Amino acid sequence: ACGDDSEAGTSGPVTLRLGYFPNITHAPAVVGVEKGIFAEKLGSGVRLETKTFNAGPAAVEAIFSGALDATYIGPNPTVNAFSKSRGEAVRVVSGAASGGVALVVKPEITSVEQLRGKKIATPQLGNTQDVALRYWLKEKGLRTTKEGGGDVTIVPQENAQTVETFGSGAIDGAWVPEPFVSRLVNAGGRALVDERDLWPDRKFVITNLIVSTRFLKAHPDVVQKLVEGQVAANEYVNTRPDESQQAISTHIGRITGKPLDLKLIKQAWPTLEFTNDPIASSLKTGLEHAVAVGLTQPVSLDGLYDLRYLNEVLAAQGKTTVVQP
Amino acid sequence: MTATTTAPVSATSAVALTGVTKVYGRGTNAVLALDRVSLDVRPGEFVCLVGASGCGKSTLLNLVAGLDRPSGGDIAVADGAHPGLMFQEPALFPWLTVEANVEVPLKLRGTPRARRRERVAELLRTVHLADFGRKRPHELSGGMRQRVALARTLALDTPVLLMDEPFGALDAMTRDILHDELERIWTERNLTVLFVTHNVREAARLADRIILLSSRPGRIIWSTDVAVPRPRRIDSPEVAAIAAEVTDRLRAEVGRHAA
Amino acid sequence: MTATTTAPVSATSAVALTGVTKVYGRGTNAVLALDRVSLDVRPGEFVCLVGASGCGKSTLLNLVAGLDRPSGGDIAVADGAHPGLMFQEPALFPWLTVEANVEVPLKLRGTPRARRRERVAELLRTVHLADFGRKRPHELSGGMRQRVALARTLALDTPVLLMDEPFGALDAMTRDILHDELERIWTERNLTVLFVTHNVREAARLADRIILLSSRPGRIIWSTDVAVPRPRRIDSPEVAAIAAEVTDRLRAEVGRHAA
Amino acid sequence: MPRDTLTRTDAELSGLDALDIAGREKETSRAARIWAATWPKLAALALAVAIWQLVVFSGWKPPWSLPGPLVVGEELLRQAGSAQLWDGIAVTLRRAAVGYVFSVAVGLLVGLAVARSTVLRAAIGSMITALQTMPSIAWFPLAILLFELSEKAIFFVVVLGAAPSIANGVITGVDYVPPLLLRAGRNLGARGLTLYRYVIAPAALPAIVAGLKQGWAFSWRSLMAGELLVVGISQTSLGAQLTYARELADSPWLLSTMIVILVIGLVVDAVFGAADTAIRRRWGVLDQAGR
Amino acid sequence: MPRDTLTRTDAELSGLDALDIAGREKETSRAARIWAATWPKLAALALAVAIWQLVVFSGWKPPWSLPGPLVVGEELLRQAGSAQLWDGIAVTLRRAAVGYVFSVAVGLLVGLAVARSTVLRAAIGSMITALQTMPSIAWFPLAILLFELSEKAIFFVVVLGAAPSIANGVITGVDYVPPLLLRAGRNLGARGLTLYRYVIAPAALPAIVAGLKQGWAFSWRSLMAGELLVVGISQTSLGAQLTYARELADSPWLLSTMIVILVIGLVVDAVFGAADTAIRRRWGVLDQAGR
Ligand SMILES: Nc1ncnc2c1ncn2[C@@H]1O[C@H](COP(=O)(O)OP(=O)(O)OP(=O)(O)O)[C@@H](O)[C@H]1O
Ligand SMILES: Nc1ncnc2c1ncn2[C@@H]1O[C@H](COP(=O)(O)OP(=O)(O)OP(=O)(O)O)[C@@H](O)[C@H]1O
Ligand SMILES: [Mg+2]
Ligand SMILES: [Mg+2]
Repeated sequence: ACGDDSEAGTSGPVTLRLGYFPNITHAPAVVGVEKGIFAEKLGSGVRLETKTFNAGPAAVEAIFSGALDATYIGPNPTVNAFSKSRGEAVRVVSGAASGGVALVVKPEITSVEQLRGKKIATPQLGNTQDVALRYWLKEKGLRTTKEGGGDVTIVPQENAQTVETFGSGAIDGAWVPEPFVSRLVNAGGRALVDERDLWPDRKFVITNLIVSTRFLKAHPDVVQKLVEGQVAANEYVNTRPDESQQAISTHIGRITGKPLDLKLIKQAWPTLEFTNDPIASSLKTGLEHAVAVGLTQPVSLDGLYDLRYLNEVLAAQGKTTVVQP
Repeated sequence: MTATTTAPVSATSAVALTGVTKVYGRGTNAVLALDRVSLDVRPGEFVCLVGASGCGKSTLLNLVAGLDRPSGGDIAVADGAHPGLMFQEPALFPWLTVEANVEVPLKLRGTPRARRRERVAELLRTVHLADFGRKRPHELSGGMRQRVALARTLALDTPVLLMDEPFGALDAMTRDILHDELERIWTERNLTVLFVTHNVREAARLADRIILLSSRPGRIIWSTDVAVPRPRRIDSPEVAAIAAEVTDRLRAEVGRHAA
Repeated sequence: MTATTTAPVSATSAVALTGVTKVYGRGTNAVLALDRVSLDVRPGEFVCLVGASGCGKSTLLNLVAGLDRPSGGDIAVADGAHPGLMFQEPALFPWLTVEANVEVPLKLRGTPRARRRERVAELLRTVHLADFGRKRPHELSGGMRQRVALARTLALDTPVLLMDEPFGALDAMTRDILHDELERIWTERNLTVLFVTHNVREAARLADRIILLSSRPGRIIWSTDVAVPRPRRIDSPEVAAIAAEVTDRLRAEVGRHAA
Repeated sequence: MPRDTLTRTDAELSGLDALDIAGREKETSRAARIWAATWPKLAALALAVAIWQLVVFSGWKPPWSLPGPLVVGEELLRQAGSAQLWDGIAVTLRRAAVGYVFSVAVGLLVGLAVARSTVLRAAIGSMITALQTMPSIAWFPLAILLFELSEKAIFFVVVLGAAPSIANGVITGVDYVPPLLLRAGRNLGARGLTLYRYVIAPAALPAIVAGLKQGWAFSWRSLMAGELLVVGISQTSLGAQLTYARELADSPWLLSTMIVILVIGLVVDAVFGAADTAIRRRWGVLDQAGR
Repeated sequence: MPRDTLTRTDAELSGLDALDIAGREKETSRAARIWAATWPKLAALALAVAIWQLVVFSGWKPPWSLPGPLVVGEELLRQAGSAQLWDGIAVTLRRAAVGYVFSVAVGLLVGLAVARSTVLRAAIGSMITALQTMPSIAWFPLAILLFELSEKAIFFVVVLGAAPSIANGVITGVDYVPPLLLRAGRNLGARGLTLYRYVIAPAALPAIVAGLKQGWAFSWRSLMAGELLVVGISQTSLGAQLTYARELADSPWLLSTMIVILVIGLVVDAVFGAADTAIRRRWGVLDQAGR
């Protein structure tokens, strides 16, 4: 593509502060940064500053306070950021990843019925995985309550802790995203449900790219280039998995101090699909499910998606465009 | 301190108390420590206060020093005379060496360092503790601590000196020597001294005037001028005679209470 | 305490010191406070220690009380006699009322509550502080605190009493009264008393024997038996004569050092 | 030269009048004292709220990121009307109380043991501060290993947070007991435990109370973190609410929860303050600082 | 009845001999002192490692959940060989130092101001403990709001954690200054600031040092949490390493990081311990506790 196109009409260089998590579900972001794909697409007129987070809240706080312009983030914080700012603060401009979530249980549990009376962990009360688990149990006729009562006890806890509690036998299973699925499997767990099987086309959003409305208004051109970068990164990830996996391992190693086990990445890789489609429908359905299990009030997601730039980029490259809801 | 005005009531007094009353505590627990005490001390006068234990002598000195406020009455100290008080306890700063303790008032007055050193050494010699400058208070004997406190008070260099049983923990000989020293300093610097003691001979040895306080409430019940010419000796018959008179008065007073 | 054996050196002593040496500090800072002090105190004897300020009197009492270890020599106290020490400072517990302070040794001995009350009241009467039982130490005058400390030490009820200037902060009259009380208790309970004082008349008034310590290092340099029959009066000529002799000796000793 | 030292003016008070004055002084000052203790608090509160409102009005940050006092106040009222807040407070306070009591017991014991024994002090004395600096999350895995997902895991974290701080207070207190009082106690017949009971403990009390106060802060903070260990076992604790508020990016909720925590902190401080004042009155060191 | 009170046995020491003894005592005791201070630590360490190893051998928990001392030791050695650990320590220690110095300044100032002024004490005195109990994560949104994602945000969290604790130490210290010493100071001519400089500050020093120690623990814990606010690429702070070790469920890494934190805590405690010993020696309250 075009390397250096100095922007006409922009006064001085623009800084884009982009956030992401050093995590396998953020693979396009990690690979894009590691391989310089974003820098290349953004060109010399834009200075890229990357920030890493290890959980959604800080990223949302950073967006709210103006310390961050765009970030890769999960569906849950996306909805929170959108609804708490009454639809003002953020827009989804692209998808990034789908899938990579499963219910892992102790090997002796082989059927839904056996979950009765067991303790299952989710990452956080009311988040996508939590809702998915509750809704699924409900469909299977098992009762749960917000307080952890009912037929199955749901224990919301940090994913890191889930590994500990599963290892020590304090819980019987967990509905978690990668790489924790693989980690629990390696710790002797069995994937009872692959969440993809519950969705149409086996697709549901796990990571998407949001930008702050302010930045979007001020620098639509930069957002356009960012989306170009995202599309290119996805392209890279999908076409060169081995190099991507290596890049992810190294990059995470640089941030966290320890390279992520390459075997683990390879193990998790097939459960994930890297797509530019934010799969808006899955977000909506998830929200409906949350309402159905009584975890939230209905909120309007009108205006959350602004996929113009994505569709322009896709169209320019002759790829199929996505549905703007 | 608000009740302490710096203008003297009469131009001839260094310290003037007018109807000074002091009540400690409140309500039913209140203790009347001093009751309408009036007292004029001339500049350069050496006044000794005697009285039974707990009659309010320390209270009086604290009030004159401005460390406490009287509940009633008025205290006036001559212009610019911040009275120096030597407490009944040594009240040394445990974190400072003996030297540094004595140096504190000099530092607070902004005396230059070299002069300070000199003065500290001189004062420690005066109290016969020249070798103990580097020790800390907890390494001293009771009497040594009292002498350090004396040196520290003398370092204040004030025209009005309030002393609360300054020689109570000293043996007779050391005491005699310090009597001489104190008298010398008093004459040289023309000090006004208000001196509390339990030793009536000491009072007779040092005082121009001896004042007797009654017990609870403390009131001035008797006073006498000591007309014995100086230099005096503590074992001279004149001093003994005065002491005997004071003792009799004191005995009568304490006896009245014990009855 | 390891050097304090409970078996007396000779069956006739209540307290026996043999070549007791005490060094404070280390290396070049070391102070030789006591140098080879040997002393036998008979059961029921009243011994007064006099000496210049800082000569090691308090050190000696502390050693006998077992609160410090001698650097050399041996201390023996008669069977079962845990000596009670009245410190030079009042050393009252600031968090306790006067009553409670006096009660501490009784509680520690397991005296029943009713008996304790009685005894505390009695002791406070002895020191003329019956009305001050509910006060806290900081609400008392210096002399009153000293009397509380006296009451507390008496509450210990030990056969051996060590007293470090117990009446130093008291007026002459109160002191006289307490001399009588102490003598009474001493006779009644057949106590052995080791008594430090700066007041040579007090020593002559109370003692069976007066011992003079030299200054740094503390050594026993002279001792005299007081043969004046009891009851004695502090202003009697016999007492005065003894006092004069002790004063002369003391003066010679302090003079030797000052020279 | 005889001088008249016994003059008295008529205007003087008699002794009894003086006692009266003392009594009256007290009465007039009671209302004044309460007012003197209250107005600065109100002023500080008013000032804080005013500044906050001004910053919000200035539009410096968007309202969803920094909500104004009114919005937060409404949220607080709404919360106060719902059972959830009160349940949360009840759960958390119960845990705090149990955890703290346990920490106090452990802290006092360890503190006394270390202060008393030279060997123990050399062995683990310096470990106490080191343990204090260990963040709560580091203990989570161990807590889970030992206690799985029970409330005990929370207590474990709380005790590891608070006990060292309390022990340190005890050690400081014991170390600074005036030697004269120790000697007095020993001479009066106190030995070993009785020496601790009659002399060392009361003499060290001010430092111990200071340590207990710091220990409360540690235990509370550890609890807020530790409550995430066992979420949703039946009730929603204050610590969980704080985290949820943050995860939901719900600033008014977060701020109102912070206010609740501050208020609890104020109440607890009042308790410690009362203890401290009582000690200072006993010791006769009250009312000196202002002068 | 004359008695011979002047007998001396030949076996007695002369005064000079006694001084000699004092000197010799010192020399023999230096090595002994070091040994006396060291062996309990070694014993405690050995005991801890032994128990740990025993638990691991017992097979109570799987090795990935509770690794043995050998595994952790190897990990620690590996870490010590890599630059990352040292970089992390350097980054974190630099932040800790800056944040702590700042906290000390703020804490001392606030503490002195509150201790000194009755109005300020009434206004914000009780707020100090309340602030102390506020968990670090509650401040994160405000920190990001005020300082975005800069190191200043970390310092903000650290200062809010540590300063109240230090201020509380100062207030306790000032409150318990013996009134007699205050009066002595005032009588010697100390007023206002000089009274603080010459009397109150040194008299309050033990409590202030105790507060500084607690403040260090608070600042360090806040830092460990706050370091997650700003994760820099290339240097990984200790706080981040702790969290990542936990997130990666890497028990040996977690345990070795904990050991590093403990060792840093021990070193810091040694510094405070030295300060404390110096003060106690000066005050003459040393060496009494053991007795
Ligand atoms: N801070 C205080 N609070 C309450 N009462 C006090 C306080 N200070 C002194 N008193 C009381 O005031 C009275 C006089 O005390 P003061 O110390 O002046 O006596 P004194 O003449 O110095 O006695 P002494 O010769 O024993 O030192 C005593 O009854 C004492 O109890
Ligand atoms: N803890 C200590 N550390 C170092 N030196 C000490 C200590 N206690 C006392 N000394 C020294 O020992 C000597 C004797 O002290 P001691 O207190 O026994 O004297 P004293 O005879 O009681 O004097 P006074 O009559 O003044 O009370 C003094 O020179 C003193 O400096
Ligand atoms: Mg007095
Ligand atoms: Mg002495």
